[in-house]
Amino acid sequence: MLTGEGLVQYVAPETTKDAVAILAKARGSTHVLAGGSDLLVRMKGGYVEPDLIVDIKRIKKLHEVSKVAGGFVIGAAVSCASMGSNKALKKAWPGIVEAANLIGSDQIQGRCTIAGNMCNASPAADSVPALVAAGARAKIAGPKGKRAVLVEKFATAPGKTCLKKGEFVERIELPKRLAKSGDAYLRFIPRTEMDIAVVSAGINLTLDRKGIITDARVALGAVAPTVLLVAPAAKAIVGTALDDDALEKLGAACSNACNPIDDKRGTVEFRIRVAAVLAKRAAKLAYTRAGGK
Amino acid sequence: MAQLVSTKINNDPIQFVCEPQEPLLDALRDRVGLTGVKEGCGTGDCGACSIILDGTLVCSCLVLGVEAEGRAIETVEGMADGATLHPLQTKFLEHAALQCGICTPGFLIAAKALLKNNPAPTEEEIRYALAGNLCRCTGYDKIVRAVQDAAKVMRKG
Amino acid sequence: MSNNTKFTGQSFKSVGTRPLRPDGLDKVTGRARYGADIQLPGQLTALILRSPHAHATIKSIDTSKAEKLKGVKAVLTSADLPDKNKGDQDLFDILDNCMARKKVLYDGHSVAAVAAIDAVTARAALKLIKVEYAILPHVTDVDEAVKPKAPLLNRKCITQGVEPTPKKASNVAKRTEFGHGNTETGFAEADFVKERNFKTEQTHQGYIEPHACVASYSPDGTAELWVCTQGHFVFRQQCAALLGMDVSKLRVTPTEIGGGFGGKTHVWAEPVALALSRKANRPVKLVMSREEVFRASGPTSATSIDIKIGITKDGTITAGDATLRYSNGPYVGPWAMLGAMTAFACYDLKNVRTVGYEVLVNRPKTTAYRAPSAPMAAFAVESVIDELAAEIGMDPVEVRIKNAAKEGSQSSYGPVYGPIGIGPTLEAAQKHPHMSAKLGKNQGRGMACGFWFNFGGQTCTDLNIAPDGTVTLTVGTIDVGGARASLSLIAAEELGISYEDVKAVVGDTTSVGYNDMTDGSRGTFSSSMATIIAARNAISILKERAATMWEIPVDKVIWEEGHAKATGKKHGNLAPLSLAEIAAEAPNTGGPIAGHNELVADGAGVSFATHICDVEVDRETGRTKVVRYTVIQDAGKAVHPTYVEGQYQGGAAQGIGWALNEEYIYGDDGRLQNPGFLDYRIPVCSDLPMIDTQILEIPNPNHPYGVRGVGETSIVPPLAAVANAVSNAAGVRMTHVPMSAPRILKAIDSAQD
Amino acid sequence: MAEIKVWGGLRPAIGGAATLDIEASTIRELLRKLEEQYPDTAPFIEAGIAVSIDGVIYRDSWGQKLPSSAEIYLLPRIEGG
Repeated sequence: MLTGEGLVQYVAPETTKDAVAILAKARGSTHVLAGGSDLLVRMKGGYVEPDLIVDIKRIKKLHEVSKVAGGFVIGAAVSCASMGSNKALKKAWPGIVEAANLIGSDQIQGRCTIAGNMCNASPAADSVPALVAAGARAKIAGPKGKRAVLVEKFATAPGKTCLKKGEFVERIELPKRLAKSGDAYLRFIPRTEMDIAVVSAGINLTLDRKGIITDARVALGAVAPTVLLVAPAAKAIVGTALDDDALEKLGAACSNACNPIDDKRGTVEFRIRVAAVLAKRAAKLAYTRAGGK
Repeated sequence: MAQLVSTKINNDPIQFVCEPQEPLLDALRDRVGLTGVKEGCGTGDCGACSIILDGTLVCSCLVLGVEAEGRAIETVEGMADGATLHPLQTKFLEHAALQCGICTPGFLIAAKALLKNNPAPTEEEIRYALAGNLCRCTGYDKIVRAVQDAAKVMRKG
Repeated sequence: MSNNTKFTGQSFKSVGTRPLRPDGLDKVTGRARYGADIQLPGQLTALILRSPHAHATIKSIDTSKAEKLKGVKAVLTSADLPDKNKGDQDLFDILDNCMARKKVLYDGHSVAAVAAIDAVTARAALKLIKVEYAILPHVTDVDEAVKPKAPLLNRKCITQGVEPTPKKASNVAKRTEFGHGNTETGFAEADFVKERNFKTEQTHQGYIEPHACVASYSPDGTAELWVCTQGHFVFRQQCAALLGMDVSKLRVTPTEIGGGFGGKTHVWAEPVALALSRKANRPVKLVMSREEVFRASGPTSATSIDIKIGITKDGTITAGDATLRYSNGPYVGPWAMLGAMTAFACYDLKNVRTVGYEVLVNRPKTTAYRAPSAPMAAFAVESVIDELAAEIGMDPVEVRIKNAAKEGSQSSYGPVYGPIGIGPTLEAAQKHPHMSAKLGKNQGRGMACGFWFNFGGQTCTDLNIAPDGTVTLTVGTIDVGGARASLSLIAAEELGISYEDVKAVVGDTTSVGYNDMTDGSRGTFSSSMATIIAARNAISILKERAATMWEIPVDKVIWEEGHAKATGKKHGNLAPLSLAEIAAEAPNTGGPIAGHNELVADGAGVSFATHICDVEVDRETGRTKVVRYTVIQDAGKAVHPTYVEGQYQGGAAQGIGWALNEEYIYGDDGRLQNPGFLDYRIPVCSDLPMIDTQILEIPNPNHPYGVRGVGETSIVPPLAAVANAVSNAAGVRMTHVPMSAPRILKAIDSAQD
Repeated sequence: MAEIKVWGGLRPAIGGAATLDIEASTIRELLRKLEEQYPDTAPFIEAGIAVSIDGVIYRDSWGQKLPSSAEIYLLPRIEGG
C-alpha cells in the first residue's frame, strides 16, 4: 500500500510498564485506546489517522475500582457501566457515577471510561465537572515515573491535555469521603438521551451538624474552553444552609463565570442562563444527599 | 498490518483477518459475512450494529476488530435456537415492532441484553435502555410493547 | 377502530385481519438483504469526493495521482458522465446533482469518485484528487435568498409563473398560485384578522439505512443494479438515461429498503456506481456514510410562511391568505407549490389565496419527505386558527368543525371534494378521552389537523397459481411499510383462499411491467387495485378450467369461497372444486393459470387526520417533553390495521422530532454543522410516550375496497399540534420550528417583557 | 360542457382567466386542444397536468371521459414522499 494507512499497528500491552515503553518509543500519530468511543468516531470521520494504537484494556490492574484510605481509585479501563454497578462507589459519589452513566447509550456505557472522557478534553465531557467538583486527581504514568494532576488542570484547551510524550492516564483517584458530604451532576440536553451536554453543572459539598455548608466545589461544563471550577460560586453557598438567597448568589456566580460560544448545540445566552438553573438544582440535590434538610 | 483474530461468534470458533484500524462491524460484515449486523451511522449513535461482546452490549462500530481477539460475540444471527425463535423475535413479529427492519437486529440484541440484567423492566426502563437504538419507522410504540410482552413470556420461562 | 359511514356493503374475511408479515422472519433473524448486504465476486469499493464549499466554481480537477495509486481501478469526474439528455432540464439537474459539472452548489456536492480494491485504498485515493475551486458567495437562508442582492445560484434563473416575465435573474425559480373567491372581501367581513410569519427549519427523512447499491456493468452494454430504492423502475429509467443506455438492458433489483420516506425516490449515487463499474469493468459497491446522507441527500425544505386569516365572532373563517417561500436546494422543484395546495385544504373557505415561491439556496437538493411540504403549511395555518379560536373564546376543535370541508366543498386547491374524513376525525377528537383529560403543572394541550392528497399511478401486477394451489403475487411497488402483507390479504380475499397460501414478492425490473415508485401513499392503494383485477382475471380462468373439468358451459360456473361451484338444476349437484384441485389439473386443462393486470390507479382518495398532543415545558430551561399523543386518521379501509397503526405512529414520531429538535444547522461558511445522528436529533425511545391511534374508515369510492393511502398524512399535523401544545403550556405563541429549548426560553422572555 | 377551471399558476399562460371554454370529451382531447389554443401552456403540460373530474384527480389516465355535467379542474401533477 502506498498510503501508509495499511501499516497501522495495534498493540495491547499487559503491563503499565510495557505500555509506557511502547508509547515512549512510538513515532507518528499514536493513540491510546481505552473505551474507544471517541477514538473510533474520530477515525471514522477521518480526523485522526493513527500509525499506532495502544490498547490499554489488556492491563488487568486498570479494570479495578478499589477503595484506598477512604478514597477510591478507578482504573483507566473501567467502563462507565461497571462504575454504575459498584454499590460502594455509587453510595460515596452518586454525582460522579450519575455523570459517568450519562455518557451515551447502554451500548456506549459498556465501553466508555471516565479516564477517556477526560482525555478527550472536551469542555462538554459529562464526567469531568463531577470529577472536578469532587477534587479528583488523574494518576499519570510516563517514562519519568508517575505523577498526579488535579482533573481541573488536566485539559488545557479543547482537545488538548497536559499529557507529555510517552504518558497515559492510569487511573482516577477520588479523595477521602467526609461525613455529611454529597455530590450531584446535572446537564441540559435537548433529548432525554444520546446528546452531548449543552451546559452542565457538578457540585460537591460538605455540611456541619447543623446543616451549614462548610466546604463546596462547583464546576461547570460546556460554558468555556475547558471545564470550569468556579470558586465564587462555591463561596456563595459556603456558610449557608442553601437558603434562597444563597441559591440566587450561586446562580449569579455561575452565570458570571461563563464564557461560552454559540454553536450547533446552544447559544451563549442560553448557556449562561441555564448554567445558573442547573447549578441551583444540582446544589439542592447535593445538599439533600449530604443529609441537609 | 493485518492481523489474525480468533473469536467465538454465536458459539462457533471463528477466525478472521483484519486491519488494525478496521471496526469490528466491518470485520463481522465483510470478513465473516454476518450482514445481520447493520451500519446506520458508524459513530455509535444509532445502535443498528449492536452486538454482545463478552456479555456486554456494545456498538460494534466502536470496537476494533483486533480487540475481539479471544472474546465471545453474540449477534442477531445467533439469537434463534435453530428454527425456534427467541421470545423477543417472536414478539417483535407478533406486535409488528418492525417496518423497514434495518434497526431490528440492533433492537433485538439491546433488548436481549436489557432483559438479561432486568427481567421485569418498567416502560420507562425499557425506553431508556433502548435509547441507543434509533428507529425511524415505528415511533417505538410497538417495539416497547413487544419487549414488555417478551419479558412476560421469558419470566414465565 | 370505528367506521363512521356506511361501507360499500362488503364483508371481508381476510382484509382487516392482522397476520404476520411475510418479510418478518428474515428481518428478525438478520437474513433480510438490504442495499449494503449485497456482495458480488470481484466487487470494488467506491467512494465519492465531495465539495467542502457551499458555492464555488470548479477550476480544475487533477486525478492523475489517484489513478496511479495501486489498487485503484477507476476514477470518475463529470467528464465520464456527459449530459446525454440535452434539453431535459429535470434529468440534467439530477445528473448535475450526482456529479457537479462547472460549479459546486452546496457543501457535500459530489465532484469525483473512485473505485478501488478496498475502502482503505479508496479513501487514500480520494485524498490524492486535487480540486481547484474559486469560491463564490453563498446563501443558505430562504429569506436571505429572495433579497435583491443575494448571491445568485443560477444566472439563468428567471422566475416562472410571473407575468410579465422578469428580465433579471433571481433565486426565485417559480411562482404558483391557488385559491378562489376574493380574500380582500373576506377579510373585510371578519371580526378578527391575524397575520403572522412562521419559519420551519430544514429536516431530513432520517432513514436508518444509508443509500447503498452494487452496480455491475458488462462490456456487452448490459448492466445490473442492486439498490435500496422506493422505485426500481424509476431508478432504471433515470440511470439508463444518464448513462445513455437502453432501458431494457439495465436490470434493477430492489433490495429490502431500510426506510425512505421520500428520500429514496430518485437517484443520488447509483449512476456514479454504474459509470465506475463501466470504467473499471468490475462490479462496484457504493455505500454512503451517514455524514454523506445528511450533506448530500434527502432533505425537505426550510420555509418562511406568511399567514393571514380572518374570522367572525361566531367562528366562521371568512378568508385565508398564505405566502409560502420554500427552499429547493440548487434545483427547482414543486415544494412551495405543494405547500400552497395543502395549506388550507382542511377547510371549506369562500375566500382563499395561496402563493408559493420556489427558492434556490446553497443546500442539498430538496427531495420529497412524507406528505412533502404539507407539514410546514399546516403548522402555520393551524397555529393561527388556534390563536383566533382563543381570541373569540371558542373551543379549538369546535372552530375547526365549524369550518371543516365536507363532500361538495370546493377545496382550497381547486376541485370539489367527494366523501372525506376531516369532519369525522374532528368529531372523534372531540369525543376522545384525551381531549378532556386533566393537565398537570406546566402542561399544555394542542390539537391540529392535516391533509394529504395521496395518489395512484402506473402499476403492474402478476398473480401466478402454482400446481399445488398456492399463489405467488409479484408486484412492482416497493414494500416500505408492510405492503406485501396487505397485498397478500387482498389476493387471499379475492381468491377466497387463506393468507398463508399467498406469497407476495417485489419483482425486479425484468419480472414485472413498469411501476411508478412507492410514494404518495400509493403502494398499497395502487398495487391492491391491480391485485384485485389480476385475481379476478385469474378467477375467470379458474372458472373456465372448472367448466372444462366438469364438461359444462362456463356460464354455469361461479366462484365462491375459494371454490368453483356449478349452478343450475343440471349441475348443482357437482361437488365444488377448490382452487388447489383446479390448479392440479392445469396441465390437462390448458396449462398454467395466472392473472395479470396493468393500470393507472387514478382516483386515490384524499386523506385527513386530527392529532392531539400534551406537552410539559420546563419554564427555566425551555425543555419540552411530549407526555401524551393521539392520532385519529381516516384510512378509507384498513387492510392490515396493525400496519396502518404503524404508519400513524411513525409519522407522528417524525413530526414530533421535527417540531422539537430536528434541524439542519449551517455555519456562516455555508457548511452543514450537524451531519450525524448525534447532533441531528431524531427522537429516541425515551423521548416519546406511547402513541395512541384511532382508525376511521370513510371508504374511498374509487377503490373496490374503499382503500385510501395511509402512509403520509400522519406527519402533517404534528408540527402544529405540538406547537399549539407548547404555546398553551408556555403561554406564548411559538412561530419557529423546531421549538428548541433556546427558542422556547426566548419566547417566554419576550412575552414577559 | 361546463367550464373548465384552472389553478392560479396556469392562468398567466391562458391570458389570466380562471376558467376555459374548451369542448372535449376526454382528458387527452382537452390537453391537446389546450396546447393548440394556448401554446404557452406547453411547458405546463410537459411538466404534468392532472385533471380533477368531480373531485377525483387523474394524473395519468388521459383516456378518462369528461362527463358534460362534471366539475373539471386542472391542477399541477403532484409528487409524494
